[in-house]
Amino acid sequence: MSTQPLKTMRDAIIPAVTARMRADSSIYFLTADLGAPSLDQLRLDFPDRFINVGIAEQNLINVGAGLALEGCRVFLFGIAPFVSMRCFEQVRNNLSLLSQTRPVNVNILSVGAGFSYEVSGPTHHALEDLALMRTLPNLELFSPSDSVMAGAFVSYALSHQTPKYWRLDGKPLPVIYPAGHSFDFHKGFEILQRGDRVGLVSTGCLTHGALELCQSIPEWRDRVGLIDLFMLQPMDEAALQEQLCGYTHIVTLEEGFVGKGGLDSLVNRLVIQARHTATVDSLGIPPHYLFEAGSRAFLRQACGMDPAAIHRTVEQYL
Amino acid sequence: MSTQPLKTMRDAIIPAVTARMRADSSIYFLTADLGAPSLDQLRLDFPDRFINVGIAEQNLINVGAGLALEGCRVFLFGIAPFVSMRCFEQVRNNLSLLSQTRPVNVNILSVGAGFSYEVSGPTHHALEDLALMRTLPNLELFSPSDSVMAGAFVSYALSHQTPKYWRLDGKPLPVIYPAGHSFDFHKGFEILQRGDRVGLVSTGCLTHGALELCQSIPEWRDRVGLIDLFMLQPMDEAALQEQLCGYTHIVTLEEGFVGKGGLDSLVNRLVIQARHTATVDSLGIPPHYLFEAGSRAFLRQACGMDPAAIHRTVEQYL
Amino acid sequence: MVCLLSTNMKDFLFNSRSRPGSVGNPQCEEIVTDCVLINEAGSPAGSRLEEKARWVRRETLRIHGIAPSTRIASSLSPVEIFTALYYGNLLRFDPAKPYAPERDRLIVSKGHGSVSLYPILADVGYFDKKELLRTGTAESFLGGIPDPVIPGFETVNGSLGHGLGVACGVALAMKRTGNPANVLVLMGDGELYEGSVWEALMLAPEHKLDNLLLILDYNKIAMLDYCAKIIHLEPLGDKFKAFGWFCEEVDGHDVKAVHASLHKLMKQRNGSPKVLMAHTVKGKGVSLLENDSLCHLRTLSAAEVQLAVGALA
Amino acid sequence: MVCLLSTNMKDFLFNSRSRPGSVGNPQCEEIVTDCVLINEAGSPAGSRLEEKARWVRRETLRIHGIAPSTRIASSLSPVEIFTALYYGNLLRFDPAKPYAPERDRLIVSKGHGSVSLYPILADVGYFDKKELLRTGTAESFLGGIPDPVIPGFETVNGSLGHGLGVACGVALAMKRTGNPANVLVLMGDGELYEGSVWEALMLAPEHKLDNLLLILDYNKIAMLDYCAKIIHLEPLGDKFKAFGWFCEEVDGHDVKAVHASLHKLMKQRNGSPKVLMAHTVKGKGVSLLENDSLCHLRTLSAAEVQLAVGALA
Ligand SMILES: Cc1ncc(C[n+]2csc(CCOP(=O)(O)OP(=O)(O)O)c2C)c(N)n1
Ligand SMILES: Cc1ncc(C[n+]2csc(CCOP(=O)(O)OP(=O)(O)O)c2C)c(N)n1
Ligand SMILES: [Mg+2]
Ligand SMILES: [Mg+2]
Repeated sequence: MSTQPLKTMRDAIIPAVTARMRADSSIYFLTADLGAPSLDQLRLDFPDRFINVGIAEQNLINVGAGLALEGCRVFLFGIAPFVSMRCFEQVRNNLSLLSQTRPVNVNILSVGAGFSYEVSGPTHHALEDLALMRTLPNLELFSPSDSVMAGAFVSYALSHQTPKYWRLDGKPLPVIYPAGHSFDFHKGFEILQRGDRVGLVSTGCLTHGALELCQSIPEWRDRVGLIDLFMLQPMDEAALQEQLCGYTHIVTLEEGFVGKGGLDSLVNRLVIQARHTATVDSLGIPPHYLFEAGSRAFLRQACGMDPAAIHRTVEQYL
Repeated sequence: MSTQPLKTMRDAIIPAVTARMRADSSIYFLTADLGAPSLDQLRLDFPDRFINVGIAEQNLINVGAGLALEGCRVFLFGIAPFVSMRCFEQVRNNLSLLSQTRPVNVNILSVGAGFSYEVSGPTHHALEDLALMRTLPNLELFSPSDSVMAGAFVSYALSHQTPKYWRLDGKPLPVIYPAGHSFDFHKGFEILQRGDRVGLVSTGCLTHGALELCQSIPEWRDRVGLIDLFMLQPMDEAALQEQLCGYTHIVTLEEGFVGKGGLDSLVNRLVIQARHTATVDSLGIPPHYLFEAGSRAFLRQACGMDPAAIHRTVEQYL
Repeated sequence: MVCLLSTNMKDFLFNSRSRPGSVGNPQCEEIVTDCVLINEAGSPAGSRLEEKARWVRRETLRIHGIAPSTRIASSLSPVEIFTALYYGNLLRFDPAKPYAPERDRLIVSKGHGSVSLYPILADVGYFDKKELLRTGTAESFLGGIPDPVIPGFETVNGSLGHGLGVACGVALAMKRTGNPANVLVLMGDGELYEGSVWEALMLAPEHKLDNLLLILDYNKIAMLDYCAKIIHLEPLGDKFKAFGWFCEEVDGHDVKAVHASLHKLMKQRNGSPKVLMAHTVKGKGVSLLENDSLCHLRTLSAAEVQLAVGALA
Repeated sequence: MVCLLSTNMKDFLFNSRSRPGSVGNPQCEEIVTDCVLINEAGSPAGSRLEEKARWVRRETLRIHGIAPSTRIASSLSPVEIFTALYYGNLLRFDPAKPYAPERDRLIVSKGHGSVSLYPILADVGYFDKKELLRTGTAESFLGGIPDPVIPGFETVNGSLGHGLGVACGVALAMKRTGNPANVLVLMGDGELYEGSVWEALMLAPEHKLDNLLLILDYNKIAMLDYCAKIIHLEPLGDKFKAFGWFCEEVDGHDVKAVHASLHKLMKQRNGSPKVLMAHTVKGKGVSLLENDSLCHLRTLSAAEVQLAVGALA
């Protein structure tokens, strides 16, 4: 995997959106003053439908909602903590709530999941967005693990008239899925490895580390499963529950606060609803901000969610 | 209980704050244009330390944070959905995060928990705030069930230099606790009835309905317990866990979205961490907004969380 | 079951809307049913509009009598604005096609203070007048604060400071598709305290949204006090101008003047978004409410409603 | 363990701060260590300040060489402002007592663009200059964006649009207690797009916060483009005036002029909050950065840093 070229999720998404904009004049791309090299072509080609609303996340959402009410399909581009938290009530009222009465196809491309912006300090860490967006009815919450999946979601997004939050990693990552892979966005997860004892449930970039462990430790084969959960809402809960029930030990992995409504809460609930008696260990970020300006690996280690910690957690059940 | 005079939580809090302001010039009271009859005296007596910042929830938090940095102890008054969601990133950065490095005693008096503003429509329903505030490290999350408890928290709040979110019901309610009752805000819960089979864990105004059921159904005695959880963060998790482990069936009650990071997620996590095998039923609001302008009882019924629904849920385990 | 209720509403909203004149409920008898939409060409006589405004005020008071949770003072100040728009041949609308592309979009950002639109919407045919009698009950889609489940309302209301930004998006889309219709926003003066409003005020001139008209219900009072006792808004015209808006003022209760200003501004397309500062009185027409700094929160008793209705005529 | 790390920082912050002049690291040798705080009475010679500004610029570039994630262009535009404040006998501060009640509070709202403050804070004694060499590493409290774990910084930075509101609270408290110190805020021009800023701009004049001075680093560029290509800010002076602020402009790279303006405005107490629009150039002093609309995101290579440092002298 490490020999593949690395790619950011946005660099898969933006060219796909640009291509669709050529054929479809109803597609708009708005940014709150965030750029990307792959955005240059789009800006150039569609000066009328590329709009920089300024550093104004609240208005980014509101203008996007207004465009959507006129039948436009809208992409909003911004930095994760700001497009999730600075404008939360706008997302709630003018996307999630409004879409219960009128179609609203607005896609928040939220760049910088977890510690993506590792050296910018705690204001730039996005540790709450999974939990926040999960509170919003009618909103689809997408948390891809690689650029192939992120790019594939463009088509789905354009044809589903719903508000969506795309939790995108900010860093270039290897790909997990082959080009052209067909994802089931209704089901919402992929099984990357099957096992009969410990089930890892991961979302976003952490799937890479988990997969590497699974592939490199022969003893894990057939014993440790890995589920890449990319739709946190909606998804096929029954199907996921069935998978979870195949394990006696479950370990959740998320680059977000742990025990606070994110992936782990989702899994806990499914386990409890199924009256399943598996243990559930939740790896994630303890409730504390990190001021340290270290690398992402350093920050993860500080939180007890580095590969060694995952390894330790799994091994105790083998 | 129904013969007692009803009282709102704010009408217990505001006079207590007013009294403390007389002796302590470091106490400020700010509002985002929300009033209350009990506020009139305070406004009159302390024109210098009562400040209406206008309909500007973001600035309400920021100004409060600034005052706190100068050693002031600050109360902020506003409508629940707006002081939790409109200014979420301000609460996050300038209270929760800032307080990790400097003392910040700011108290958000958030009026209108759940369906308190029942006829004002979904923009006024506060169904997310428990989940949102739980994502914030260093912040204390207080969710009282009656005005005695709410009033008692004033003293605690003034002496603890932390940011705090007070989730206050908007409606006059009977009292549960005798005047002068001493609450353990570090422990964070009260046991209102003991039982050996079904444990109700409730927060806020729903404790009233649960208590009424407990007191009026003789068969529930000694079988159904009721825990009034008023500190959702921080609290004595081990003590709560111990209580939970005393039941084979647990039922959580909250006027907030269910399965989305609120009270139920907290309880699920404790149950799973304890490897306890109790069933957990979560009553709350399904993920959908309500446009209906009915009474609170009507809205609760529509959500399957009226007394009859609680009764049904408990009875299946007796 | 929650789901079902809302689905019912949607059914109602999209399919089963009744036409005006189809009402025979005796309790409705005093509601003017002879409403004829003023014909396209002519400008309405001022006296006709004044009469309409009086009627709207009366019906609004009656609805408040039925649903005391409605914000009566806030709803009385924009009566002449709504009247001029709906009865003055200004606003293009078609109750049979509430989302017709050629309609003018009216976004009611001060949702809490627009109950006076209920009788108008019923009168011009968006829904059955019987519905008014159920305002604020569980069976009705007419809540204390209007939402887009009500035919004729475009957006989610209730939280202040959202309407103008959403309207910017709507106006932008219409500019791009060459749709000549107007986008109007009704906003409260206290709402100007919200920073989100200023983000939208900055954006609109940059994109030359001259199809956008902001109508300010400048009644000088927010919720807890006079605006001037909270934070002075003046010199407000200078603020709008410095932000690049074309700004005009009008006596918001002189329905003829309001009509003339709206008529002129809706037509005006010279590259700038437009704001009409309509000087109004909160609680207009009800002496119990006018000039009371706390009128926002006042609920009139049945007897007071009766009295107020009598005093109008 | 997370907890421990931060506790360590706090320990450092509150207890173990080292004094200026205690540095002997050879890699630091070019850092001017003969800094003498200008004495209370005298006004500093302009040439002295210019020299200091050049030094700050050089050290800032060097730090950028060590920590390429720092925002160099943003940090170069306010160099003269920081220089005048810290070396021009304007700002009252005491590195030994970072929270002394009598200090002037400087709130750096454009946190991302204030790395140029690091060498100054070290130089005047807030922390050991050795620390500068570890900027942006896990062991250091000097991050890519400063936070209040750094001695000398007051608030959480990194998210735009927060500083002025917090400063209003600080200024308000100081008014009430009769504390005569100043509250200063450094803000970016692109930051003005945030609605939260306008909420604070409205509040300050109402409470006559004439102890509050907003310094605008008016470098005409935000992140992705020139402000004038995003949303025009002009006529910006009119905006401030319409909001009730006393407004003055200055060439933000003429350190003598900046000093004079700051000196005057910090003293001025006539009931109005004050704003100094400092016209600056983003990336000032580095030709690779100046006039590049995307300079915000540019990282200079080691060679480019070398070149730029050379070109300064
Ligand atoms: C975001 C938000 N904050 C607070 C409120 C509570 N609130 C409802 S109406 C009102 C006063 C509105 O004043 P103004 O905008 O002047 O409207 P008016 O009723 O005077 O027309 C307030 C504070 C709200 N609805 N939304
Ligand atoms: C709330 C928020 N939104 C977006 C960003 C990302 N961001 C960081 S700096 C910047 C541009 C700032 O421009 P300006 O205020 O003019 O500062 P300058 O660097 O030019 O001094 C942006 C958009 C942020 N830090 N905070
Ligand atoms: Mg008003
Ligand atoms: Mg700038």
